[in-house]
Amino acid sequence: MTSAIDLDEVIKEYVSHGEVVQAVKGVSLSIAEGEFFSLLGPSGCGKTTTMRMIAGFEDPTRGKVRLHGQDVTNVPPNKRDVNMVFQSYALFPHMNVWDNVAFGLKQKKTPDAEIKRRVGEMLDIVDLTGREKRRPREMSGGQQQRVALARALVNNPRALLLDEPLGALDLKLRQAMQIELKRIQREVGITFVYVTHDQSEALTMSDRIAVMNDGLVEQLAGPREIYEQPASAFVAGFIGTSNLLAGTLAGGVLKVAGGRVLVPGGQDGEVNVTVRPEKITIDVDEPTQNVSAVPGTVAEVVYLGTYNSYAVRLSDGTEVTVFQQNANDATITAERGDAVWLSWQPQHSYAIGS
Amino acid sequence: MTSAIDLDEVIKEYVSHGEVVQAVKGVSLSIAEGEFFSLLGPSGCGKTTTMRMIAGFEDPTRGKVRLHGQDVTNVPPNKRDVNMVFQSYALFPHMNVWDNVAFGLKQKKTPDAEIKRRVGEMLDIVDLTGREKRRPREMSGGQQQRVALARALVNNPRALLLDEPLGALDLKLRQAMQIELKRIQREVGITFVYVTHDQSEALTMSDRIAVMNDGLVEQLAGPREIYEQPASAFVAGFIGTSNLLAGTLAGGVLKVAGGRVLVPGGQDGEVNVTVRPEKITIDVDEPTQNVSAVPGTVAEVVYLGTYNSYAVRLSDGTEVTVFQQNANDATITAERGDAVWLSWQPQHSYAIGS
Amino acid sequence: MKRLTPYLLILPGGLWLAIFLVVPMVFMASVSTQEGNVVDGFAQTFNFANYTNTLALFQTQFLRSVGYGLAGTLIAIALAYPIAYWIAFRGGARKSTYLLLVLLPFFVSFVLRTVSWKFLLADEGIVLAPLKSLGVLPEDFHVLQTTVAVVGGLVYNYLPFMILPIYVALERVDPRSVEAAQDLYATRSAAFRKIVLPLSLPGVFAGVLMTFVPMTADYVNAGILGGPQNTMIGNIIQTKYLINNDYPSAAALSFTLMAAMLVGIFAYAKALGTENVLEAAAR
Amino acid sequence: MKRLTPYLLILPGGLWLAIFLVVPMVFMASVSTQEGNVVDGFAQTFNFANYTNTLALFQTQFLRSVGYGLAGTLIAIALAYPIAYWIAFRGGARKSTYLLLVLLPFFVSFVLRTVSWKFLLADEGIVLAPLKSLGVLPEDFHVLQTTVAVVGGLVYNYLPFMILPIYVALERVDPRSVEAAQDLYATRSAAFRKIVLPLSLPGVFAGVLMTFVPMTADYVNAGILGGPQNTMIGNIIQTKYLINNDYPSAAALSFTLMAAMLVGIFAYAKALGTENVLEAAAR
Repeated sequence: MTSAIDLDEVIKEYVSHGEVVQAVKGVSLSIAEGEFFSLLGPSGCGKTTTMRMIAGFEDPTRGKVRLHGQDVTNVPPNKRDVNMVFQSYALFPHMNVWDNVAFGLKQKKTPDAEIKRRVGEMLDIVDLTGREKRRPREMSGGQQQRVALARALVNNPRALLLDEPLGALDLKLRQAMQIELKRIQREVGITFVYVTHDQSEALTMSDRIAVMNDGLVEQLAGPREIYEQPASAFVAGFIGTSNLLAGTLAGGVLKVAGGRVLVPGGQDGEVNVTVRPEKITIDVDEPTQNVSAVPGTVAEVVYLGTYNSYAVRLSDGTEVTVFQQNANDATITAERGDAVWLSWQPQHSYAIGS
Repeated sequence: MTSAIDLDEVIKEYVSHGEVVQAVKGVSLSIAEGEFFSLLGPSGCGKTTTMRMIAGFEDPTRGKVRLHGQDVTNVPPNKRDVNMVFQSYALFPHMNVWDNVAFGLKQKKTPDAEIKRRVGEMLDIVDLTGREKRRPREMSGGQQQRVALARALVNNPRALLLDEPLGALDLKLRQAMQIELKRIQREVGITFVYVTHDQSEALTMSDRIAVMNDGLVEQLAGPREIYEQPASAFVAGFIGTSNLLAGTLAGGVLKVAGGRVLVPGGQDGEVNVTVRPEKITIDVDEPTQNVSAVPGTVAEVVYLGTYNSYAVRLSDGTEVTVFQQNANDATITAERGDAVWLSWQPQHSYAIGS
Repeated sequence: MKRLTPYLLILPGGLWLAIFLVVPMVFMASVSTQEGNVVDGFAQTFNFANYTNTLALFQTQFLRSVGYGLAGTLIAIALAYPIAYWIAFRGGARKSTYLLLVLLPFFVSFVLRTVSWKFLLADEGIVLAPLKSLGVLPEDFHVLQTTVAVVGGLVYNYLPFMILPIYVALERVDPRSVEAAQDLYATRSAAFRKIVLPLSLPGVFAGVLMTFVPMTADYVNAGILGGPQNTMIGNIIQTKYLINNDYPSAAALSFTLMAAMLVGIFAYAKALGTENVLEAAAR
Repeated sequence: MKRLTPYLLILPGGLWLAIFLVVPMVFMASVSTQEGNVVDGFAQTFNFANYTNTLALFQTQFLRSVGYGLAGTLIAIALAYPIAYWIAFRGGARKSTYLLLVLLPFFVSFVLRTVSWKFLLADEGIVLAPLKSLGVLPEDFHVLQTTVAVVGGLVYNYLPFMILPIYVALERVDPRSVEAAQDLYATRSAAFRKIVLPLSLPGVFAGVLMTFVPMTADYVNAGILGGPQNTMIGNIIQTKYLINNDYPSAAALSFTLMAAMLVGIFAYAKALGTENVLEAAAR
């Protein structure tokens, strides 16, 4: 089976103030049919440029773009069987909802009866039936978002490209739309390529994630692997909260601030070890088991509803964050100023290059 | 000791299209000296209008505003010893950073030497030393935010009003600025009144929170009480994720979908019972202890890095969300389609009026 | 006091209109039905024949003016649109510099520019004389005193008032909505026809409002660049006012012209929605 | 090809300027140093005395024009600013309607409006005659043929070009920055002086650009509303061109005026930053 989208060593250069700038420095990807694939990274990392090359709005300086095995590198966007949902929706302000959604079908000279049926069905799916005559500016952000989605999906594209489609919505709505998007993707079974800078959005929805930084893919894997086994300090820091402990590893053990960190399989020498805040247990007594254990002082306890966040200062000044689920009334096990021991299982320490 | 800010049955009416609209329907508050106080609610709930009455930009239709015991209801904003940080910063675009920050002191005819000293110190606190000559439009969102903060704080106001000051920043920056704001508040010891629609922001930073809805305060309490003991279905739904189970309570027990929910001290009759997702334990076997226990089927498992979110469908169709901290590799205790039992301690069920 | 506020708010605007619009128009309407001459004075006789007579007499010039105005407006659109489009979509960071370049010539006084063109294009002038002596053009070829010269002059002089509003409207078209159309299978030309053109129409309309009326009422271009065959109604009015002192006829003509224009503007604005047009005109 | 692109991009703009700005100016400069008369023809003799002679002869009118232009511009600012301010900050949802009301009178042709005022304000006209017969005004009181009438006419005719850019600049001032100033202990007047005024200056500047040049070069107002004591340089130029056929003198005068204006504009734009001014002018 051929994959839906292939990028083959794609490079994009711009000339800016007389200097050549590489926005994308050589990206190769294969996105499978029906996959929910995310391009995740900070602004300026090249993720949007990469997506725009898939859509056809940018021509790669070098490299090839293939859709279902067919080279489309020089095919204009209107001849590519993919559709895009734009960041600010880019709805047509002078057309009502119906005409916005019907636009693509009309351009493809679809028979009127079929346009009527498919637009009607699509508006039903995105729950906008009865609002066909509204203009975009008369609608809320969430409704506009759904129009944008319907306008792209109604064409039955072989892949849907989404450029931070939820960025303009507020938190509650964003969460609701995440679930909605995932549901629609499952229903229509279309390949989704999703560009976002929001790591929780990417983790929630994606089958696979490509974490991009500075024009390159730093890691390409499933959400769990990206989170639990970050390939670089950049990925560890960008995805969620991560604690970084630095030191010299000898015999699989790192001596830190009066404690020990076990790093099974780690190469001896200077290392950075990451551990996630939710893996750490906080206790007054020194743990006796064979775990990583470091003493420190609680600098701050923040109540966050679902969990508490502790900032624990080690004797060398490092601050370690610990999350503790608020599972019952008596969860706060330490107060500000308490001397505590932090411990975690050996397999949760990850050594990454410094 | 008098409180810093008192609102006494404050009402604000507007005339809109010939009809009188009440934006604030009678709010009474006392904010203590040095407190970090949040006004939290959805857009249109009256929180910004309330703050604008404290600042003096709106005159209350009825009621009194007191600052440090002194009635300022009819005092114009330039005569009130409070300063405001605006949502979009409202920096003066034609002035550089230094002149923006020095504006208030100059208006108060502070001696030049003192202006120089205080502005310098303030820019140091917000980490903008060396950027005095920049114009606002040449700075990033986070930097503009810090200029806005410095411009207000440099005047040593007796209270600082903040109107969704972090709304325009992206997630990582917002989290960093939350910590920063809290630190600055502790350092300067000034009363902060913080308007936000972001519940996690309010929980993280506030000493007390007033949850507003439709022009009224629904609940006024500390973060923990707001979260753990919501006074209404609105508060429960607005703050975090909440599961709602409806039924008839008899003898402190609610029969739901083949299970039981213990509601200690609940009034018999029709009730809505809330329980937070992080309080629920998920297990294959029926719990034997004296806890609330309901059977269901796992409809979805979402991996979210720090925790997993389960959607469990009960036999009556209700969907219950369960959060489970991702404390070790083997946390996912159930897969999609598994029949499971949900259980939680009796004290985590809250009956609220339907 | 509070009850009076709405009326007080209307007062300045009302006074403004009264002084600057209603008074001159009422006065002109009154003069237009008077009879008499400048020596014996004029008297109000409600002589509506002034209208029918002058209209019958100067029908040709009236229609010619409207025709020139229409032609000038259409040509101005045809010229202004591509210029505005290029600056708005291809101008990049230099947009405002390009706009300055385009508008620069128009800071120079109207009449001076027009007169200098008259000399440049004179039958034996610097442009035509060499071409004629080289035999490229026939000896009797001329540019001045033709319809082409007058309409050309109108277009030249009012072009910036067409470019500016169209530019403003185009500049506000989100380039992403054009991309969205292309993404939805529209060719470049279809994307222009379906998205850019309709969104820029308010700017075109505003430009028409700002050029059609002054073009139709213009007399400078016909006076300088045109000949006896190109006299416009503005020239007639001016002559009647300033040379013949036939105030009633001049007023009748002016009033007819003005009324026709105002009715046209109002109908036009109504048809398009005032808001749209003004929004485009004002920004 | 790619290397040529920048030059190709400059080409249309360059041609535009060449045809519409450089050619007329060069031609005018050339004519301005010729000698001769309309019967025997003109010849280029680099007679720069045309400049010194005409300037010496019409120094009064030259200075008067600049004076009238300055006075008219300043009065226009004084009138336009409060109007624009009111619409921008107090206009609410009706902003564009108010703007329409303000601009409406100006859709009526320039000359027609001016002429109707001439009649209204005539010494024995509809306004002054009753006041004189009632003894409110002395018999020899007159409005026409005075500096007041000419400058008033200039202001009246060019006011919308001052209102529009100031309105646009004011409309873009964030009302919250005014609130922020008040929150920072500024009184209403201080907030206006420190925030609104500086932010609206680009609009005022754009308005000055759009009114000062045409006011100074104007001849219609002085011709209709003024007397022999109010002749402006525009009237002299027009007479020399169209009646005396003294092209070299007219060209010398025009060129001097135009050059002075252009130098003024460039110096002005440079001092302010072109971007600011154009941004204000264009939006």
